[in-house]
Amino acid sequence: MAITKTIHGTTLVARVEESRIDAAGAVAFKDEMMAFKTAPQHRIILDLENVEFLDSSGLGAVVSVMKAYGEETSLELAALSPVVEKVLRLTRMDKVFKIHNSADTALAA
Amino acid sequence: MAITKTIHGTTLVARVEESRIDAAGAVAFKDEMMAFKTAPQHRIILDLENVEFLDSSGLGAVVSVMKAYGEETSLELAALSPVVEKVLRLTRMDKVFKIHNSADTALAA
Amino acid sequence: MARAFSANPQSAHPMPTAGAELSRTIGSHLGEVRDLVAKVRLFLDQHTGNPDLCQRTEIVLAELLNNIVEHAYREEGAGRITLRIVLCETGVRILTEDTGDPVPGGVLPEGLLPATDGSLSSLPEGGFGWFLLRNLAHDLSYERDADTNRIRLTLPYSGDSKPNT
Amino acid sequence: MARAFSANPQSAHPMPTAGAELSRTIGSHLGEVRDLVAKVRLFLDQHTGNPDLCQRTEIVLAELLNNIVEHAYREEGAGRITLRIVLCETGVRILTEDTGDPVPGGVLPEGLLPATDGSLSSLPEGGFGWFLLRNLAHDLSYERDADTNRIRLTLPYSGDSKPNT
Ligand SMILES: Nc1ncnc2c1ncn2[C@@H]1O[C@H](COP(=O)(O)OP(=O)(O)O)[C@@H](O)[C@H]1O
Ligand SMILES: Nc1ncnc2c1ncn2[C@@H]1O[C@H](COP(=O)(O)OP(=O)(O)O)[C@@H](O)[C@H]1O
Repeated sequence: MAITKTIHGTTLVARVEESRIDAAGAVAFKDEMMAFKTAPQHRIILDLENVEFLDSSGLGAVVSVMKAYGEETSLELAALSPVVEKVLRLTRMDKVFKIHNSADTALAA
Repeated sequence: MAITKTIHGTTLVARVEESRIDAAGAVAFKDEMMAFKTAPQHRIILDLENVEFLDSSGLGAVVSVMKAYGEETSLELAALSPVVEKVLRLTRMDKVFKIHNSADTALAA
Repeated sequence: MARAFSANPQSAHPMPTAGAELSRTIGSHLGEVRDLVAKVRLFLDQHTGNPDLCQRTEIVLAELLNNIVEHAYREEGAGRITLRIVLCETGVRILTEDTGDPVPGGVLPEGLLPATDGSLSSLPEGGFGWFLLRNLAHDLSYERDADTNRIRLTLPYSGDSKPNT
Repeated sequence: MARAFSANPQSAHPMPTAGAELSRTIGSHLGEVRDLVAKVRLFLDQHTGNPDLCQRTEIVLAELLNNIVEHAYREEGAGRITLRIVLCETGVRILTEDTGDPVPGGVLPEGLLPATDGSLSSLPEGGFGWFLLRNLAHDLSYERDADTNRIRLTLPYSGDSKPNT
Protein backbone atom coordinates (compact mmCIF):
# COMPACT_ATOMS: atom_id res chain seq x y z
CA MET A 1 0.00 0.00 0.00
CA ALA A 2 1.61 3.24 -1.13
CA ILE A 3 1.09 6.03 1.40
CA THR A 4 3.00 9.31 1.16
CA LYS A 5 3.58 10.83 4.57
CA THR A 6 4.49 14.46 5.04
CA ILE A 7 5.10 16.28 8.28
CA HIS A 8 3.78 19.82 8.80
CA GLY A 9 4.87 21.00 12.23
CA THR A 10 3.37 18.43 14.59
CA THR A 11 0.89 17.11 12.04
CA LEU A 12 1.39 14.10 9.83
CA VAL A 13 -0.46 14.04 6.53
CA ALA A 14 -0.76 10.47 5.26
CA ARG A 15 -1.85 10.48 1.62
CA VAL A 16 -3.11 7.16 0.28
CA GLU A 17 -1.84 6.80 -3.28
CA GLU A 18 -4.17 3.97 -4.25
CA SER A 19 -7.79 4.05 -5.24
CA ARG A 20 -9.22 1.44 -2.88
CA ILE A 21 -8.90 0.58 0.81
CA ASP A 22 -10.72 -2.74 0.83
CA ALA A 23 -10.49 -6.23 2.28
CA ALA A 24 -7.63 -7.10 -0.10
CA GLY A 25 -5.57 -4.12 1.07
CA ALA A 26 -6.69 -3.56 4.66
CA VAL A 27 -3.73 -5.30 6.33
CA ALA A 28 -1.17 -3.53 4.15
CA PHE A 29 -2.86 -0.21 4.89
CA LYS A 30 -2.69 -0.83 8.63
CA ASP A 31 0.96 -1.97 8.56
CA GLU A 32 2.01 1.09 6.59
CA MET A 33 0.21 3.45 8.94
CA MET A 34 1.68 1.75 12.02
CA ALA A 35 5.29 1.84 10.76
CA PHE A 36 5.22 5.53 11.58
CA LYS A 37 4.21 4.87 15.16
CA THR A 38 6.58 2.10 16.11
CA ALA A 39 9.94 3.41 14.92
CA PRO A 40 9.61 6.93 13.62
CA GLN A 41 13.19 8.03 14.05
CA HIS A 42 15.41 5.21 13.06
CA ARG A 43 17.18 7.33 10.43
CA ILE A 44 16.94 10.96 9.46
CA ILE A 45 18.33 11.86 6.06
CA LEU A 46 18.97 15.57 5.76
CA ASP A 47 18.58 16.26 2.05
CA LEU A 48 20.76 19.31 1.29
CA GLU A 49 20.26 19.36 -2.46
CA ASN A 50 18.93 22.93 -2.40
CA VAL A 51 21.51 24.16 0.10
CA GLU A 52 24.36 26.07 -1.54
CA PHE A 53 25.86 27.43 1.65
CA LEU A 54 26.45 26.27 5.23
CA ASP A 55 28.42 28.31 7.78
CA SER A 56 29.75 27.31 11.21
CA SER A 57 26.48 28.34 12.90
CA GLY A 58 24.52 26.18 10.46
CA LEU A 59 26.92 23.31 11.07
CA GLY A 60 26.51 23.80 14.83
CA ALA A 61 22.73 23.59 14.42
CA VAL A 62 23.02 20.34 12.46
CA VAL A 63 25.25 18.88 15.18
CA SER A 64 22.89 19.93 17.94
CA VAL A 65 19.96 18.30 16.12
CA MET A 66 21.99 15.10 15.83
CA LYS A 67 22.79 15.18 19.54
CA ALA A 68 19.17 15.87 20.52
CA TYR A 69 17.94 12.82 18.60
CA GLY A 70 20.41 10.64 20.51
CA GLU A 71 22.17 7.38 19.78
CA GLU A 72 19.13 5.49 18.44
CA THR A 73 18.76 7.82 15.48
CA SER A 74 21.27 8.04 12.67
CA LEU A 75 21.39 11.56 11.18
CA GLU A 76 22.82 11.35 7.68
CA LEU A 77 23.56 14.02 5.07
CA ALA A 78 22.77 13.86 1.37
CA ALA A 79 23.63 15.92 -1.76
CA LEU A 80 26.41 18.21 -0.50
CA SER A 81 27.22 21.35 -2.50
CA PRO A 82 30.93 22.26 -2.89
CA VAL A 83 30.80 24.81 -0.04
CA VAL A 84 28.97 22.45 2.31
CA GLU A 85 31.45 19.73 1.47
CA LYS A 86 34.40 22.11 2.16
CA VAL A 87 33.06 23.23 5.54
CA LEU A 88 32.49 19.63 6.61
CA ARG A 89 35.91 18.52 5.41
CA LEU A 90 37.84 21.39 7.00
CA THR A 91 36.13 20.91 10.36
CA ARG A 92 36.54 17.13 10.12
CA MET A 93 32.79 16.72 10.53
CA ASP A 94 32.80 14.68 7.32
CA LYS A 95 34.02 11.85 9.58
CA VAL A 96 31.11 12.29 11.98
CA PHE A 97 28.18 12.11 9.53
CA LYS A 98 27.30 9.42 7.04
CA ILE A 99 27.28 11.23 3.70
CA HIS A 100 25.32 10.21 0.59
CA ASN A 101 25.32 11.46 -2.99
CA SER A 102 21.57 11.95 -2.91
CA ALA A 103 18.52 11.26 -0.74
CA ASP A 104 17.56 8.49 -3.16
CA THR A 105 20.95 6.82 -2.73
CA ALA A 106 20.61 7.19 1.03
CA LEU A 107 17.19 5.54 1.01
CA ALA A 108 18.51 2.69 -1.10
CA ALA A 109 21.50 2.19 1.24
CA MET B 1 12.92 27.67 7.53
CA ALA B 2 11.04 25.56 5.00
CA ILE B 3 11.84 21.86 5.40
CA THR B 4 9.80 19.19 3.63
CA LYS B 5 9.69 15.99 5.63
CA THR B 6 8.72 12.68 4.12
CA ILE B 7 8.54 9.30 5.82
CA HIS B 8 9.79 6.19 4.06
CA GLY B 9 9.18 3.22 6.34
CA THR B 10 11.16 4.10 9.46
CA THR B 11 13.27 6.75 7.75
CA LEU B 12 12.56 10.46 7.74
CA VAL B 13 13.87 12.46 4.80
CA ALA B 14 14.10 16.16 5.74
CA ARG B 15 14.60 18.27 2.63
CA VAL B 16 15.76 21.82 3.24
CA GLU B 17 13.95 24.06 0.74
CA GLU B 18 16.21 27.09 1.22
CA SER B 19 19.64 27.80 -0.16
CA ARG B 20 21.52 28.69 3.03
CA ILE B 21 21.79 27.30 6.54
CA ASP B 22 23.70 30.13 8.17
CA ALA B 23 23.83 32.17 11.36
CA ALA B 24 20.66 34.04 10.35
CA GLY B 25 18.71 30.81 9.91
CA ALA B 26 20.36 28.39 12.34
CA VAL B 27 17.75 28.69 15.11
CA ALA B 28 14.82 28.33 12.72
CA PHE B 29 16.50 25.28 11.20
CA LYS B 30 16.92 23.67 14.59
CA ASP B 31 13.36 24.43 15.71
CA GLU B 32 11.91 22.97 12.54
CA MET B 33 13.98 19.80 12.86
CA MET B 34 13.07 19.37 16.54
CA ALA B 35 9.32 19.82 15.99
CA PHE B 36 9.35 16.32 14.58
CA LYS B 37 10.94 14.91 17.71
CA THR B 38 8.91 16.59 20.39
CA ALA B 39 5.34 16.01 19.19
CA PRO B 40 5.34 13.81 16.15
CA GLN B 41 1.81 12.51 16.41
CA HIS B 42 -0.37 15.32 17.55
CA ARG B 43 -2.63 15.00 14.50
CA ILE B 44 -2.74 12.55 11.64
CA ILE B 45 -4.65 13.68 8.59
CA LEU B 46 -5.54 10.77 6.35
CA ASP B 47 -5.76 12.32 2.90
CA LEU B 48 -8.20 10.16 0.91
CA GLU B 49 -8.27 12.28 -2.23
CA ASN B 50 -7.14 9.35 -4.39
CA VAL B 51 -9.39 6.83 -2.67
CA GLU B 52 -12.57 6.08 -4.63
CA PHE B 53 -13.66 3.10 -2.58
CA LEU B 54 -13.64 2.00 1.06
CA ASP B 55 -15.33 -1.19 2.29
CA SER B 56 -16.08 -2.35 5.81
CA SER B 57 -12.66 -4.03 6.11
CA GLY B 58 -10.95 -0.80 5.05
CA LEU B 59 -13.06 1.13 7.53
CA GLY B 60 -12.15 -1.39 10.23
CA ALA B 61 -8.44 -0.85 9.44
CA VAL B 62 -8.81 2.92 9.73
CA VAL B 63 -10.55 2.51 13.10
CA SER B 64 -7.87 0.15 14.38
CA VAL B 65 -5.13 2.64 13.37
CA MET B 66 -6.99 5.37 15.25
CA LYS B 67 -7.26 3.16 18.34
CA ALA B 68 -3.57 2.18 18.18
CA TYR B 69 -2.45 5.81 18.17
CA GLY B 70 -4.47 6.44 21.33
CA GLU B 71 -6.12 9.48 22.84
CA GLU B 72 -3.22 11.89 22.33
CA THR B 73 -3.44 11.67 18.57
CA SER B 74 -6.34 12.97 16.56
CA LEU B 75 -6.90 10.92 13.39
CA GLU B 76 -8.84 13.02 10.90
CA LEU B 77 -10.10 12.27 7.39
CA ALA B 78 -9.87 14.53 4.34
CA ALA B 79 -11.29 14.58 0.80
CA LEU B 80 -13.97 11.89 0.94
CA SER B 81 -15.26 10.41 -2.32
CA PRO B 82 -19.03 9.77 -2.57
CA VAL B 83 -18.63 6.06 -1.73
CA VAL B 84 -16.34 6.72 1.24
CA GLU B 85 -18.74 9.36 2.47
CA LYS B 86 -21.70 6.91 2.14
CA VAL B 87 -19.94 4.11 4.04
CA LEU B 88 -19.01 6.48 6.86
CA ARG B 89 -22.48 7.98 7.04
CA LEU B 90 -24.35 4.64 7.01
CA THR B 91 -22.12 3.19 9.74
CA ARG B 92 -22.36 6.43 11.76
CA MET B 93 -18.56 6.66 11.73
CA ASP B 94 -18.93 10.17 10.28
CA LYS B 95 -19.63 11.17 13.89
CA VAL B 96 -16.43 9.54 15.14
CA PHE B 97 -13.88 11.17 12.81
CA LYS B 98 -13.23 14.82 12.16
CA ILE B 99 -13.80 15.21 8.43
CA HIS B 100 -12.28 17.89 6.18
CA ASN B 101 -12.90 18.90 2.58
CA SER B 102 -9.19 18.57 1.77
CA ALA B 103 -5.83 18.03 3.45
CA ASP B 104 -5.09 21.73 2.92
CA THR B 105 -8.26 22.73 4.72
CA ALA B 106 -7.39 20.29 7.49
CA LEU B 107 -3.92 21.81 7.88
CA ALA B 108 -5.36 25.31 8.00
CA ALA B 109 -7.94 24.29 10.64
CA MET C 1 -7.81 19.47 -3.73
CA ALA C 2 -11.29 19.34 -2.25
CA ARG C 3 -13.91 17.18 -3.81
CA ALA C 4 -17.41 18.27 -4.60
CA PHE C 5 -19.76 16.04 -2.66
CA SER C 6 -22.06 13.86 -4.75
CA ALA C 7 -25.32 15.40 -5.84
CA ASN C 8 -28.41 14.37 -3.93
CA PRO C 9 -29.67 11.08 -5.38
CA GLN C 10 -33.32 12.16 -5.14
CA SER C 11 -33.04 13.92 -8.52
CA ALA C 12 -34.28 12.08 -11.62
CA HIS C 13 -31.84 9.84 -13.49
CA PRO C 14 -32.16 8.23 -16.89
CA MET C 15 -33.35 4.65 -16.72
CA PRO C 16 -30.69 1.94 -16.80
CA THR C 17 -30.29 -0.14 -19.95
CA ALA C 18 -32.90 -2.67 -18.81
CA GLY C 19 -31.93 -6.25 -19.53
CA ALA C 20 -28.17 -5.68 -19.62
CA GLU C 21 -26.45 -8.42 -17.66
CA LEU C 22 -23.06 -9.71 -16.64
CA SER C 23 -21.89 -13.09 -15.33
CA ARG C 24 -18.47 -13.97 -13.95
CA THR C 25 -16.84 -16.71 -11.91
CA ILE C 26 -13.77 -16.00 -9.77
CA GLY C 27 -11.55 -17.89 -7.34
CA SER C 28 -12.00 -17.28 -3.64
CA HIS C 29 -9.39 -14.52 -3.19
CA LEU C 30 -9.78 -10.97 -1.89
CA GLY C 31 -7.72 -9.70 -4.83
CA GLU C 32 -10.08 -11.34 -7.34
CA VAL C 33 -13.02 -9.80 -5.51
CA ARG C 34 -11.39 -6.39 -5.80
CA ASP C 35 -10.90 -6.76 -9.54
CA LEU C 36 -14.41 -8.08 -10.15
CA VAL C 37 -16.03 -5.30 -8.10
CA ALA C 38 -14.10 -2.69 -10.07
CA LYS C 39 -15.21 -4.33 -13.36
CA VAL C 40 -18.85 -4.35 -12.28
CA ARG C 41 -18.57 -0.70 -11.32
CA LEU C 42 -17.43 0.14 -14.86
CA PHE C 43 -20.28 -1.97 -16.32
CA LEU C 44 -22.81 -0.09 -14.17
CA ASP C 45 -21.32 3.31 -15.03
CA GLN C 46 -21.82 2.45 -18.70
CA HIS C 47 -25.36 1.14 -18.38
CA THR C 48 -26.95 3.43 -15.81
CA GLY C 49 -26.83 7.21 -15.44
CA ASN C 50 -27.28 6.84 -11.70
CA PRO C 51 -24.08 7.36 -9.69
CA ASP C 52 -25.85 6.74 -6.41
CA LEU C 53 -27.09 3.35 -7.60
CA CYS C 54 -23.60 2.48 -8.85
CA GLN C 55 -22.06 3.44 -5.50
CA ARG C 56 -24.58 1.43 -3.48
CA THR C 57 -24.09 -1.59 -5.71
CA GLU C 58 -20.31 -1.36 -5.42
CA ILE C 59 -20.49 -1.29 -1.62
CA VAL C 60 -22.96 -4.21 -1.43
CA LEU C 61 -21.06 -6.33 -3.89
CA ALA C 62 -17.73 -5.91 -2.10
CA GLU C 63 -19.25 -6.84 1.25
CA LEU C 64 -21.11 -9.84 -0.16
CA LEU C 65 -18.16 -11.31 -2.06
CA ASN C 66 -15.60 -10.60 0.71
CA ASN C 67 -17.86 -12.34 3.21
CA ILE C 68 -17.98 -15.43 1.00
CA VAL C 69 -14.16 -15.48 0.73
CA GLU C 70 -13.65 -14.83 4.45
CA HIS C 71 -16.48 -16.83 6.03
CA ALA C 72 -18.00 -19.40 3.62
CA TYR C 73 -14.54 -20.40 2.28
CA ARG C 74 -12.75 -19.38 5.53
CA GLU C 75 -10.11 -17.47 3.62
CA GLU C 76 -8.53 -20.76 2.54
CA GLY C 77 -8.25 -19.74 -1.10
CA ALA C 78 -9.93 -22.85 -2.52
CA GLY C 79 -13.38 -22.50 -4.12
CA ARG C 80 -15.22 -20.62 -6.82
CA ILE C 81 -17.72 -17.81 -6.60
CA THR C 82 -20.19 -17.11 -9.39
CA LEU C 83 -21.77 -13.69 -9.75
CA ARG C 84 -24.70 -12.74 -11.97
CA ILE C 85 -25.94 -9.17 -12.34
CA VAL C 86 -29.09 -8.11 -14.20
CA LEU C 87 -30.31 -4.56 -14.74
CA CYS C 88 -34.09 -4.27 -14.67
CA GLU C 89 -36.71 -1.53 -14.28
CA THR C 90 -36.68 -1.68 -10.51
CA GLY C 91 -32.90 -1.65 -10.08
CA VAL C 92 -29.92 -4.02 -10.03
CA ARG C 93 -30.55 -7.71 -9.31
CA ILE C 94 -27.63 -9.71 -7.90
CA LEU C 95 -27.12 -13.46 -7.50
CA THR C 96 -24.08 -15.18 -5.98
CA GLU C 97 -23.32 -18.90 -5.76
CA ASP C 98 -20.58 -20.59 -3.79
CA THR C 99 -19.90 -24.09 -2.47
CA GLY C 100 -18.43 -23.09 0.88
CA ASP C 101 -19.78 -23.67 4.38
CA PRO C 102 -23.49 -23.05 4.79
CA VAL C 103 -24.48 -19.87 6.59
CA PRO C 104 -24.76 -20.87 10.31
CA GLY C 105 -28.36 -21.77 11.22
CA GLY C 106 -29.41 -21.25 7.63
CA VAL C 107 -30.20 -17.60 8.32
CA LEU C 108 -28.19 -14.62 7.08
CA PRO C 109 -26.64 -12.52 9.87
CA GLU C 110 -28.94 -9.89 11.36
CA GLY C 111 -26.40 -7.12 10.75
CA LEU C 112 -26.93 -4.84 13.72
CA LEU C 113 -24.95 -1.63 13.67
CA PRO C 114 -22.11 -1.90 16.23
CA ALA C 115 -22.25 0.90 18.81
CA THR C 116 -20.02 3.82 17.82
CA ASP C 117 -20.72 6.17 20.71
CA GLY C 118 -18.44 4.66 23.35
CA SER C 119 -14.84 5.36 24.31
CA LEU C 120 -12.02 5.20 21.76
CA SER C 121 -10.93 1.74 22.88
CA SER C 122 -14.47 0.35 22.53
CA LEU C 123 -14.95 1.45 18.90
CA PRO C 124 -15.76 -1.45 16.54
CA GLU C 125 -13.04 -2.59 14.10
CA GLY C 126 -15.39 -4.89 12.15
CA GLY C 127 -18.93 -6.20 11.99
CA PHE C 128 -20.10 -3.46 9.62
CA GLY C 129 -20.43 -5.79 6.63
CA TRP C 130 -23.88 -7.27 7.14
CA PHE C 131 -25.20 -4.00 8.48
CA LEU C 132 -24.30 -2.34 5.18
CA LEU C 133 -25.75 -5.24 3.19
CA ARG C 134 -29.06 -5.23 5.08
CA ASN C 135 -29.24 -1.44 4.96
CA LEU C 136 -28.71 -1.09 1.23
CA ALA C 137 -30.14 -4.31 -0.24
CA HIS C 138 -33.81 -5.19 -0.79
CA ASP C 139 -35.40 -8.65 -1.21
CA LEU C 140 -32.43 -10.41 0.39
CA SER C 141 -32.73 -14.20 0.28
CA TYR C 142 -30.53 -17.20 1.06
CA GLU C 143 -30.91 -20.81 0.00
CA ARG C 144 -28.76 -23.88 0.50
CA ASP C 145 -29.14 -26.25 -2.46
CA ALA C 146 -27.14 -29.49 -2.02
CA ASP C 147 -23.56 -28.12 -1.62
CA THR C 148 -24.33 -24.68 -2.99
CA ASN C 149 -25.07 -21.38 -1.17
CA ARG C 150 -27.24 -19.02 -3.21
CA ILE C 151 -27.75 -15.39 -2.16
CA ARG C 152 -30.10 -13.04 -4.04
CA LEU C 153 -30.72 -9.36 -3.50
CA THR C 154 -31.82 -6.21 -5.31
CA LEU C 155 -30.44 -2.66 -5.24
CA PRO C 156 -33.50 -0.44 -5.74
CA TYR C 157 -33.22 2.08 -8.54
CA SER C 158 -33.68 5.02 -6.23
CA GLY C 159 -33.52 5.61 -2.52
CA ASP C 160 -30.18 5.95 -0.84
CA SER C 161 -30.89 3.52 1.96
CA LYS C 162 -33.47 2.50 4.49
CA PRO C 163 -33.97 4.92 7.37
CA ASN C 164 -30.90 4.64 9.55
CA THR C 165 -32.61 3.29 12.69
CA MET D 1 19.32 14.22 -7.63
CA ALA D 2 23.01 13.72 -6.92
CA ARG D 3 25.42 16.55 -7.34
CA ALA D 4 28.72 16.30 -9.10
CA PHE D 5 31.40 17.18 -6.58
CA SER D 6 33.44 20.30 -7.40
CA ALA D 7 36.47 19.84 -9.60
CA ASN D 8 39.84 19.80 -7.91
CA PRO D 9 41.03 23.41 -7.51
CA GLN D 10 44.63 22.58 -8.45
CA SER D 11 43.80 23.04 -12.14
CA ALA D 12 44.59 26.38 -13.82
CA HIS D 13 41.97 29.13 -13.66
CA PRO D 14 41.77 32.40 -15.57
CA MET D 15 43.09 35.38 -13.56
CA PRO D 16 40.51 37.48 -11.75
CA THR D 17 39.70 40.95 -13.06
CA ALA D 18 42.56 42.56 -11.11
CA GLY D 19 41.59 45.85 -9.51
CA ALA D 20 37.85 45.17 -9.37
CA GLU D 21 36.52 46.20 -5.98
CA LEU D 22 33.38 46.46 -3.91
CA SER D 23 32.55 48.45 -0.76
CA ARG D 24 29.41 48.18 1.36
CA THR D 25 28.22 49.20 4.80
CA ILE D 26 25.52 47.23 6.60
CA GLY D 27 23.78 47.29 9.98
CA SER D 28 24.79 44.72 12.58
CA HIS D 29 22.19 42.05 11.78
CA LEU D 30 22.64 38.42 10.77
CA GLY D 31 20.10 38.88 7.96
CA GLU D 32 22.08 41.79 6.51
CA VAL D 33 25.22 39.66 6.67
CA ARG D 34 23.43 36.91 4.76
CA ASP D 35 22.38 39.31 2.00
CA LEU D 36 25.80 40.94 1.73
CA VAL D 37 27.62 37.60 1.59
CA ALA D 38 25.31 36.45 -1.21
CA LYS D 39 25.96 39.71 -3.09
CA VAL D 40 29.72 39.33 -2.76
CA ARG D 41 29.46 35.76 -3.99
CA LEU D 42 27.75 37.02 -7.18
CA PHE D 43 30.41 39.73 -7.60
CA LEU D 44 33.17 37.13 -7.29
CA ASP D 45 31.48 34.73 -9.69
CA GLN D 46 31.40 37.53 -12.26
CA HIS D 47 35.01 38.66 -11.79
CA THR D 48 36.90 35.42 -11.24
CA GLY D 49 36.71 32.09 -13.04
CA ASN D 50 37.74 30.31 -9.87
CA PRO D 51 34.88 28.56 -8.06
CA ASP D 52 37.17 27.32 -5.30
CA LEU D 53 38.32 30.89 -4.53
CA CYS D 54 34.71 32.08 -4.54
CA GLN D 55 33.68 29.31 -2.16
CA ARG D 56 36.56 29.98 0.27
CA THR D 57 35.82 33.70 0.24
CA GLU D 58 32.14 33.11 0.88
CA ILE D 59 32.92 30.93 3.91
CA VAL D 60 35.46 33.37 5.36
CA LEU D 61 33.27 36.40 4.85
CA ALA D 62 30.26 34.83 6.54
CA GLU D 63 32.33 33.81 9.56
CA LEU D 64 34.04 37.18 9.84
CA LEU D 65 30.88 39.28 9.58
CA ASN D 66 28.78 36.98 11.78
CA ASN D 67 31.47 37.15 14.48
CA ILE D 68 31.36 40.95 14.42
CA VAL D 69 27.54 40.92 14.79
CA GLU D 70 27.61 38.27 17.51
CA HIS D 71 30.72 39.19 19.51
CA ALA D 72 31.91 42.76 18.78
CA TYR D 73 28.34 44.12 18.77
CA ARG D 74 27.07 41.37 21.11
CA GLU D 75 24.09 40.71 18.84
CA GLU D 76 22.45 43.93 20.08
CA GLY D 77 21.57 45.12 16.58
CA ALA D 78 23.12 48.59 16.95
CA GLY D 79 26.26 49.40 14.95
CA ARG D 80 27.57 49.49 11.39
CA ILE D 81 29.98 47.18 9.61
CA THR D 82 31.94 48.32 6.57
CA LEU D 83 33.33 45.80 4.12
CA ARG D 84 35.84 46.43 1.36
CA ILE D 85 36.88 43.78 -1.14
CA VAL D 86 39.66 44.16 -3.72
CA LEU D 87 40.63 41.59 -6.36
CA CYS D 88 44.37 41.54 -7.00
CA GLU D 89 46.97 39.25 -8.62
CA THR D 90 47.51 37.24 -5.45
CA GLY D 91 43.86 36.75 -4.58
CA VAL D 92 41.00 38.48 -2.76
CA ARG D 93 41.86 41.16 -0.18
CA ILE D 94 39.26 41.82 2.52
CA LEU D 95 38.96 44.66 5.03
CA THR D 96 36.25 45.04 7.69
CA GLU D 97 35.67 47.95 10.07
CA ASP D 98 33.33 48.07 13.04
CA THR D 99 32.98 50.17 16.20
CA GLY D 100 32.03 47.36 18.56
CA ASP D 101 33.94 45.96 21.51
CA PRO D 102 37.65 45.46 20.94
CA VAL D 103 38.79 41.85 20.46
CA PRO D 104 39.67 40.59 23.99
CA GLY D 105 43.40 41.04 24.74
CA GLY D 106 43.88 42.72 21.36
CA VAL D 107 44.61 39.35 19.74
CA LEU D 108 42.35 37.50 17.34
CA PRO D 109 41.16 34.09 18.66
CA GLU D 110 43.55 31.21 18.04
CA GLY D 111 40.86 29.10 16.37
CA LEU D 112 41.76 25.60 17.41
CA LEU D 113 39.69 22.85 15.84
CA PRO D 114 37.31 21.46 18.48
CA ALA D 115 37.75 17.71 18.96
CA THR D 116 35.28 15.73 16.84
CA ASP D 117 36.34 12.21 17.76
CA GLY D 118 34.55 11.82 21.09
CA SER D 119 31.12 10.47 21.99
CA LEU D 120 27.96 11.87 20.44
CA SER D 121 27.19 14.02 23.46
CA SER D 122 30.67 15.58 23.44
CA LEU D 123 30.52 16.77 19.80
CA PRO D 124 31.06 20.53 19.42
CA GLU D 125 28.03 22.68 18.49
CA GLY D 126 30.12 25.82 17.91
CA GLY D 127 33.63 27.18 17.97
CA PHE D 128 34.34 26.36 14.32
CA GLY D 129 34.28 29.98 13.15
CA TRP D 130 37.82 31.12 13.90
CA PHE D 131 39.20 27.75 12.94
CA LEU D 132 37.73 28.18 9.46
CA LEU D 133 38.97 31.79 9.27
CA ARG D 134 42.52 30.91 10.30
CA ASN D 135 42.56 27.88 8.05
CA LEU D 136 41.44 29.66 4.90
CA ALA D 137 42.76 33.23 5.32
CA HIS D 138 46.33 34.49 4.82
CA ASP D 139 47.95 37.68 6.19
CA LEU D 140 45.35 38.02 8.92
CA SER D 141 45.76 41.24 10.92
CA TYR D 142 43.81 43.15 13.57
CA GLU D 143 44.14 46.76 14.69
CA ARG D 144 42.20 48.87 17.15
CA ASP D 145 42.22 52.54 16.01
CA ALA D 146 40.43 54.83 18.50
CA ASP D 147 36.90 53.25 18.59
CA THR D 148 37.32 51.23 15.43
CA ASN D 149 38.21 47.54 14.93
CA ARG D 150 39.92 46.85 11.62
CA ILE D 151 40.49 43.29 10.37
CA ARG D 152 42.42 42.56 7.16
CA LEU D 153 43.01 39.26 5.43
CA THR D 154 43.69 37.73 2.03
CA LEU D 155 42.22 34.71 0.29
CA PRO D 156 45.08 33.32 -1.80
CA TYR D 157 44.29 32.83 -5.45
CA SER D 158 44.98 29.12 -5.35
CA GLY D 159 45.37 26.53 -2.63
CA ASP D 160 42.31 25.13 -1.00
CA SER D 161 43.54 25.56 2.56
CA LYS D 162 46.54 25.13 4.80
CA PRO D 163 47.37 21.54 5.69
CA ASN D 164 44.70 20.39 8.09
CA THR D 165 46.95 19.95 11.16
N1 LIG E 1 -21.24 -15.63 3.58
C1 LIG E 1 -21.16 -16.02 4.87
N2 LIG E 1 -21.11 -17.31 5.18
C2 LIG E 1 -21.04 -17.70 6.48
N3 LIG E 1 -20.99 -16.82 7.52
C3 LIG E 1 -21.01 -15.52 7.28
C4 LIG E 1 -21.10 -15.05 5.95
N4 LIG E 1 -21.09 -13.68 6.01
C5 LIG E 1 -21.02 -13.36 7.31
N5 LIG E 1 -20.96 -14.42 8.10
C6 LIG E 1 -20.89 -14.37 9.58
O1 LIG E 1 -21.49 -13.15 10.02
C7 LIG E 1 -20.59 -12.36 10.82
C8 LIG E 1 -20.81 -10.88 10.56
O2 LIG E 1 -20.27 -10.50 9.28
P1 LIG E 1 -19.86 -9.01 8.93
O3 LIG E 1 -20.97 -8.11 9.37
O4 LIG E 1 -19.45 -8.95 7.51
O5 LIG E 1 -18.63 -8.68 9.86
P2 LIG E 1 -17.09 -9.11 9.74
O6 LIG E 1 -16.92 -9.91 8.50
O7 LIG E 1 -16.38 -7.81 9.75
O8 LIG E 1 -16.87 -9.94 11.00
C9 LIG E 1 -19.21 -12.85 10.45
O9 LIG E 1 -18.30 -12.66 11.52
C10 LIG E 1 -19.46 -14.32 10.12
O10 LIG E 1 -19.41 -15.10 11.30
N1 LIG F 1 35.07 39.91 16.18
C1 LIG F 1 35.19 39.47 17.45
N2 LIG F 1 35.24 40.35 18.44
C2 LIG F 1 35.35 39.90 19.70
N3 LIG F 1 35.42 38.59 20.06
C3 LIG F 1 35.38 37.67 19.13
C4 LIG F 1 35.24 38.05 17.76
N4 LIG F 1 35.24 36.92 17.04
C5 LIG F 1 35.34 35.88 17.91
N5 LIG F 1 35.41 36.31 19.16
C6 LIG F 1 35.56 35.42 20.36
O1 LIG F 1 36.18 34.19 19.92
C7 LIG F 1 35.39 33.05 20.25
C8 LIG F 1 35.50 31.97 19.16
O2 LIG F 1 34.79 32.37 18.01
P1 LIG F 1 34.27 31.32 16.94
O3 LIG F 1 35.39 30.40 16.60
O4 LIG F 1 33.65 32.06 15.81
O5 LIG F 1 33.17 30.44 17.68
P2 LIG F 1 31.67 30.78 18.08
O6 LIG F 1 31.33 32.13 17.54
O7 LIG F 1 30.92 29.67 17.40
O8 LIG F 1 31.65 30.70 19.58
C9 LIG F 1 33.99 33.57 20.44
O9 LIG F 1 33.23 32.79 21.33
C10 LIG F 1 34.23 34.99 20.96
O10 LIG F 1 34.38 34.97 22.38
